[in-house]
Amino acid sequence: MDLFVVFFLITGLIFSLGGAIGIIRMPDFYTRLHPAGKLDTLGILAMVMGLALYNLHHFSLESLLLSIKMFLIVFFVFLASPTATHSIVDAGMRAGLRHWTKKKRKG
Amino acid sequence: MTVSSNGIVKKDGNPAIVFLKSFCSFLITFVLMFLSWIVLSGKFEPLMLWLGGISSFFVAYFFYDLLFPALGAGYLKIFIRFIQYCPWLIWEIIKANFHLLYLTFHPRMKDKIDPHIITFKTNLKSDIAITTLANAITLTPGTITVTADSDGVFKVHSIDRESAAALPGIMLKKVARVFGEKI
Amino acid sequence: MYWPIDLIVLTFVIFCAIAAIVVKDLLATAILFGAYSFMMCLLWAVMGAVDVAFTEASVGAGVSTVFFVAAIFRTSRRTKD
Amino acid sequence: MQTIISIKPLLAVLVSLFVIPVLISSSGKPNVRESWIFVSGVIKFLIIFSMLPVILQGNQIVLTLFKISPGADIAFRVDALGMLFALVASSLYIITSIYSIGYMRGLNEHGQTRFVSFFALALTATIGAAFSANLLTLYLFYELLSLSTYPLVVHHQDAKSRASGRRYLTFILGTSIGLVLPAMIYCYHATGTLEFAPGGIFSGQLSKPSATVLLLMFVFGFAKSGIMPFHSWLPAAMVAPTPVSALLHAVAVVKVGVFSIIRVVTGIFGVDFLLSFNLGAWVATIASITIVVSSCIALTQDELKRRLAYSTIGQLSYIVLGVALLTPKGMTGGMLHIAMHAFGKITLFFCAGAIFVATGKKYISQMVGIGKAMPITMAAFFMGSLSIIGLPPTGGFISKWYLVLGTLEGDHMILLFVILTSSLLNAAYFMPIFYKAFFCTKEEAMFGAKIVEAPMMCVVPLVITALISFGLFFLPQPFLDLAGLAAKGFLGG
Amino acid sequence: MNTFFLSIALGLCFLMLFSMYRTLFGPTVLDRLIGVNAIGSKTVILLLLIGFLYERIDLFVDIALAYAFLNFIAVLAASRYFHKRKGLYEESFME
Amino acid sequence: MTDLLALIVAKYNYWLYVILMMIGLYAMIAKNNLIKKLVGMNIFQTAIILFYISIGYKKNATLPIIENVHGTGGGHIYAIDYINPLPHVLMLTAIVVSVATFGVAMALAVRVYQRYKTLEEDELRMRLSEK
Amino acid sequence: MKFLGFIVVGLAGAILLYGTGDFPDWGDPYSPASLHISKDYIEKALDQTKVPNIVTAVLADYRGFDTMFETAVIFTAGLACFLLLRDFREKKERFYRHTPTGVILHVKAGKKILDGGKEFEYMDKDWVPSDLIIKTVCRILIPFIQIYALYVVAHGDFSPGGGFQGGVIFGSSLILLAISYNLKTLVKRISEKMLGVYAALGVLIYLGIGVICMLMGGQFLDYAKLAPLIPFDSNHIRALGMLGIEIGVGIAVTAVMAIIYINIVSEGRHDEGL
Amino acid sequence: MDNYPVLIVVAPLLAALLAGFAAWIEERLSYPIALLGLAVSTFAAFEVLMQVIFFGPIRYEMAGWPPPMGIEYRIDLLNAMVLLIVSGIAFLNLLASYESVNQEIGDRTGSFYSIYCLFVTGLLGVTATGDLFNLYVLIEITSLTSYAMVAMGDRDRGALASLNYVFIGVIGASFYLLGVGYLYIQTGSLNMTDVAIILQDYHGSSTVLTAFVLCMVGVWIKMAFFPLHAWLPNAYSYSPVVFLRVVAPLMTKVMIYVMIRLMITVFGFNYIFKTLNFADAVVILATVAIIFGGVMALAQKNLKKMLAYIIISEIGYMVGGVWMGNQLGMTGAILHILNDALMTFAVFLGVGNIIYQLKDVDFSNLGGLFGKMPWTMAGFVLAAFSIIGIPPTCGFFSKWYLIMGAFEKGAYHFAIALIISSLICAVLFFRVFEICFFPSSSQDNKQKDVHAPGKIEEAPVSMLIVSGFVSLSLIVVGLFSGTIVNMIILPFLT
Repeated sequence: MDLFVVFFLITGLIFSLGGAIGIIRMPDFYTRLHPAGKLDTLGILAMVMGLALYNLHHFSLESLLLSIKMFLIVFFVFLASPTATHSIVDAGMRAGLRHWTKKKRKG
Repeated sequence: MTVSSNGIVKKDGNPAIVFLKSFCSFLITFVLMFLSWIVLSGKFEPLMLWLGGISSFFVAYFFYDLLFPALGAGYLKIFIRFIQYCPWLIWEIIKANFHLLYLTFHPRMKDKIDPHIITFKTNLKSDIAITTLANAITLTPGTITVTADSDGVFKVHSIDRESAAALPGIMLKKVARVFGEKI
Repeated sequence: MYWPIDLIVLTFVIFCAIAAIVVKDLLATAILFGAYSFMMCLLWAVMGAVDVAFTEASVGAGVSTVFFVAAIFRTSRRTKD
Repeated sequence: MQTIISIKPLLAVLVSLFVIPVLISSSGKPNVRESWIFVSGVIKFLIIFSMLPVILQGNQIVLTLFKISPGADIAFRVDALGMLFALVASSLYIITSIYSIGYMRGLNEHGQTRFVSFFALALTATIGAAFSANLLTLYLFYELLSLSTYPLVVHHQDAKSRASGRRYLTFILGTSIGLVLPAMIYCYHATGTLEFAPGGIFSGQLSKPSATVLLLMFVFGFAKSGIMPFHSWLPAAMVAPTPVSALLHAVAVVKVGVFSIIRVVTGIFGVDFLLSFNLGAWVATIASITIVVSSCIALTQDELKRRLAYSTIGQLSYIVLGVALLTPKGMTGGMLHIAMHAFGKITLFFCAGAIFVATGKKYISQMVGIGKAMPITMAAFFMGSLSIIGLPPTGGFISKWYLVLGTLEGDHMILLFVILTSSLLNAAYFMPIFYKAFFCTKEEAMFGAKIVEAPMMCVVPLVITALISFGLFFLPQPFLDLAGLAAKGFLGG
Repeated sequence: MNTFFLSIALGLCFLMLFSMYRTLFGPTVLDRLIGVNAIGSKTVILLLLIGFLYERIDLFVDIALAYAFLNFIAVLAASRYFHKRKGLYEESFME
Repeated sequence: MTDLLALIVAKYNYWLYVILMMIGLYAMIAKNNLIKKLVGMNIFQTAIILFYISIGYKKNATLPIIENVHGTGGGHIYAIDYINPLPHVLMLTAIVVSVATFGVAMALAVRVYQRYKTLEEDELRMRLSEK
Repeated sequence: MKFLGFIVVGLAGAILLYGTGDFPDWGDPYSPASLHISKDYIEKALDQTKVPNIVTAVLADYRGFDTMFETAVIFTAGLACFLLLRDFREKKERFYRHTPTGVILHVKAGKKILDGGKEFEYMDKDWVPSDLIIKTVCRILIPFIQIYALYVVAHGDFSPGGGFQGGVIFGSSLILLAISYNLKTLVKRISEKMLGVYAALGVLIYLGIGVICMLMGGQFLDYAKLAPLIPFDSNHIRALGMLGIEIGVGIAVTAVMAIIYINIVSEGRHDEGL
Repeated sequence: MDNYPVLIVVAPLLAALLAGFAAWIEERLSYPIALLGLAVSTFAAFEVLMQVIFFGPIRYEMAGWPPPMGIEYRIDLLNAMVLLIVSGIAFLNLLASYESVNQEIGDRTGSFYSIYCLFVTGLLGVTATGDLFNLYVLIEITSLTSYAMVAMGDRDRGALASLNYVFIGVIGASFYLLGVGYLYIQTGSLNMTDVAIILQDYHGSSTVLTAFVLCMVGVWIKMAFFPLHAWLPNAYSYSPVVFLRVVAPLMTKVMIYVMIRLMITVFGFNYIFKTLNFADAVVILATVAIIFGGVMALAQKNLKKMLAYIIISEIGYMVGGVWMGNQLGMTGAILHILNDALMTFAVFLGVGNIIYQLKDVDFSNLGGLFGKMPWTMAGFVLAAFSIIGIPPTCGFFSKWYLIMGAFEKGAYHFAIALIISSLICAVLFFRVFEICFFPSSSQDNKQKDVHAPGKIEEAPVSMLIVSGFVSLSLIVVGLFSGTIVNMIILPFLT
């Protein structure tokens, strides 16, 4: 059981690391949003899953409800995160931010 | 029954039916709220349950039209189909993420990526379907929905060509099936 | 026991604070201020003040930032320093 | 000596205070208003007069109103000196009120209600000061007097009177707040009381330097007495209507200043204390300088009221000088001079006012031949100036006589010389007026047949005062008794 | 297990540094917004981890949940600004 | 060396709170923009909160929320096991106050902007002297 | 100014650092702050109040008087924002959009659009159509956020949170409604008048409980005296009292947050915001 | 009834809330509700004062918890006096300002009354409480309401002045809070008496010293003591009259009270005057404050601003008196709290009546006012005399004690400053009188054109009655100041 927990947590950490690196490395605002919006979301999913599993160690109704509550976070994040991403990207578009393109870089 | 853009339900048609529909909508909201309460609270003392009931009633009474603005018959069906759709979505997400992870850690990342914006039109009608599709697009490979309007026109920013190529494709079909809409 | 986390977060807090008052765009200030509140919330949680953390999360991160953005929306983003 | 508790002092003080609302409410009806003034003046005089026998028997009347802190209450005490002063002030108030009717109506002045109200207030303050039992109460009424006379000074509301008003306040308030208040608080702090006690309240708490400083602070602080160099408010205040100049700046206000100095010198410091440090000489010196200098300045003044004002400054210093001699005769003379000078000087001011009402002239150089046009007025003027110079048969002679005796008693030859010199100077600045008034040819006379005496209401009072000052030579009794009694009390006799 | 959680938490803190970089220096306001969003999602996990460290996860879940809500609202509000007000000023030196 | 580390660990929270407070105070005094000052104000207030919470912290203690209410009959509650709750209470109030002040100050800033169309202090001063 | 700032800041910092010299160590369990009254709180709170969350117990009971004024502060802030910003004057010109066709109408001051115009939507010059995705997602989320907020209010006794936090979250949910739709929607749903009344009502509940305690013969806010009024559970009477005031706080805070937001974002006109 | 102490504070709060309700339902009800609330509060304060005078200090334990754990109200003579001053003045002011509010605030009077009551609640709470942190919360209530009120007065400049006030006010309150924190870390308690007992063992501690300095600086900022006064003139001169009339007399006085309370009850005189030795420096600062306030007042062309600077000067009086460290100085300072509150109130009542008719109080506008508003001006004159310190108005007597205290300590510079300040006040006020009472005839014509003749009339009767009442009370209080000192102040100090 612990193995699963460790696995999930590490996976989540890796995804989050990807997100963090991506935020730093990507060339422009729109591309940065990709790792930020997705990798982090999945990172949360994985890590919360790990923690929820760990929480179920001492199984009882309370801990089950608690785990469900944690999944509520995940549910919420899955609804909210893309929306937030979308909102930010929309803001960028409306603000008139031009996106980075390959062609431009070459030219 | 239509919903205006500011979220107020406009009641037209037979008042009795309208009331019934609102009441059903209220009832479902109430139940949903009460379930949420129990999950959140985790206490089964009478006082807490009473409070939960009152709170749920309160929220449901004032805001039922937000959660279920237009009560169709198929909510339950949609719900079941949505549950079925979820694992697939998660799988897609994981795939997308590995793809993105690959891109991120690639030493010559800037050669790999090629951001551009594509536009396509779907025939989705209901708000919820469009939203689901938009969010799914945002969560999956290298694409982010920029705008999606009520006519079903999507503008998508994609990080590389192959992600863009996959759209709208299978995802649209899945979503359309969930919400029982024509493609 | 948790002092490493505490120290790191505290450092972040100070970074955020400095950045918030140095940056030359009020919206950016608002956002940094939000980040500052997040960090603070974390800090309270680390120090065991859950109620305070909760309040800081709800106030600092949520309402304050929104007020801030609202005020900037009605005034201007411009600042000279 | 008995101490009697009575409400009479309070009544005497309050009569003219309570009449103010009545005056304001009857502002549309001048006759009603003026009769009220007259009635209140008479009542006041009667109340005060009714206390006279008690005082003459050597008793005191006391009344404590509010306890502020131990030794410094709001309290009244009527003794001989206070009685003397109150008697003079209240009796002259009646006369002045008649005079002011004539004067104000004659000139058709504005704001008469305001004028009479503040006049009444000023008198309240004067009587209050006369009856004060301690320095705190005295200070209270002193300030009240300053404030209530300010509107009278700026009565004309033109730039000149406003400037004078400003100067008046600067000197009076400035000195009283800046010098008297700290000195008073220091006294209280050092001794724990402010009561006027016959032998003073200091008993070895003060060294000579600090006592000197304190005394000088008091003497200069009560700037109403016109002690130089804080005298220049008095000539400036002459812009006020003449009744004000007459009663207040010849009798009430300036005398309150002098009266306060007497009180402080005798009641706070005490004669013995001053003698032991030989502090009287300081005061006497200042007074002498003031006497001589002011008389010299008076010689140069062309405006009649200003000349009278400088004369007042000199005469006031006689009183201070007399008290500063610290001898029985000198003190008696000084205090007697309060009364004598009051009657004399008020006559002079009345005359000046009458001249102004009748002719509109203010300057002596314009008064050539006026004696023929206004013989009664100028006769009274002559009588008054005799009293001021100190020649018999006027009351002024008696007080000056006592002063001279006082200097001899104290062996102050220089001071004797000062008194005599200044009497000469007095004569020197009064006589040219008569010369101009009476001895002139028809061509030189500036007044035609049109000019006649001032209105009845103006002339009668000045005749009365002139007669009184004449009569006081023969009948100085009540005042002389009171002054003697007071001097005896102060010297611990 | 606590040590493991602690190290995971420290790791997350370390990752936060990257997001923090974007937040502090990110050329445009929207970049900062991305950074904050990322910080927010990491903080949710951190809160849960701290909850485990204190062994009182039931309390920290509430905070984490609230945190997620409010982070969302804040980001939404900030980005909503750009829906109504145009212009990013001359800050765009990112090219 | 270990002493130094111990000292740093023992006090760094307080030191850092002072730094934070100085940042806030500096912004309040020296910044030109009114909203920046407001941010400084908030930082200042949070610094105080940090100070109080630091007072309340206890090593090796748990949260001031007693677990498992029904089970406490067995064991006594020892103060040393729980973090000091009083500073938390105080700071809850302080946070509320600070957010209230913040709201009012924002409203004021909006009013100022309505009137003068600027939030820079020097420009405001210029406008005022023009009048 | 900058120089002065540095001096003042340096001075203040120096004083504060000087003061830290005599501090007990950070986290020292034997510091005076931990030994004096907080000890009593920790050890007695559960027995005396039956509330496991000591912070809530202290906040709402031992120092409940503070908290009442804290609520009053919040009320004041709302009132202040209303007083400062609310602008009842009508705008000079208005724009309306005909929803089905998207035609924009321009209406001069004083003139009103046809009253039956449900299809007309009020708009401002910086009006933008609200985003479909955000709208839909928020629509779904808001009820959940609200039930969560109410949960937080009700569970102040057992877990972190309480009236204030719950109220803020509820208020945020209202703000979210305004952000995702538009301000008019919020104002239509909960009128300004209702918000004002709620804000006062919340504090009034708190105060009322205190006054009732006083009328029942106890001290102000002495919840134990409420026992005769509540037929059951007299054992937990203090906890119930706290619950009551938490609800009051929650109501007040919710309303005030909405008031502040609405007034700031629309400059007091209540028409158009973020 | 035992609940009077808490009723003092709760009644205005209740009134505020009900007035807030009424604002939305029936706006006309707000005024009577607010009035009733303050009346109840005043009555309770009076009862409490009587109880305290006759039966000694009252302790009221909130929620029935014993003091170190719960919050207590500890009302002794000083408290009780200040409580009565605050509630009484607030009540009278409200009584006088019905018309004025309608004129100035216009369409949201209900909310205004509500916020007014909240302000008073804050002040009363600050005065009544015996708990350090409770004090902070209540200070914040007063501050918040002040911010709002200041901004309401002058549509143009009010907001800016208020915002600056916010910054300063927050710094002040935060410093105070920090000070409390430093005390708390050293003592572990927040109850004033409890803290005082524990503090006796820590007199040498640097933490306590810092706490003291912080508390003092915080309170000084709030009361606008000299180097920290910059916010006051603008804030006061732009606020609406109704509020000005209550904030100017009460806010600073209550803060002085807080300072005295901290010094006497919490830190103790021994600590301040024996262990520490910067009392002299503070007295010098107070001296500078007095002179500075007077000189700045001389430079003003607007009546409100002039009075604001005079207030700064008066603060110098009280701070100096308290820091004199002897009984006389303290007596003077406490007496001056009462007197200054009354006379500032009276003077601002006059200003309020003028503003009600004139809208503006620049000196150039005031010509010939006496003829037009005689009763108002009579009250104004009395108040001005009191500020100058002319007997028998009350201002004289507190100055009396203050100067005596200065003599006792040997702080002659302070005494001289007091005298000079009196003189400056005399100059200031007589300048005003000269304009108001004796407009020179040449300028008169011009000014008559400015406000068409006959347009200015006397203020409404409700305002006049209150104004007259307060002005007369100046004399009454002055005459009975001996009684007040003997019954309230001296028993408190000994």
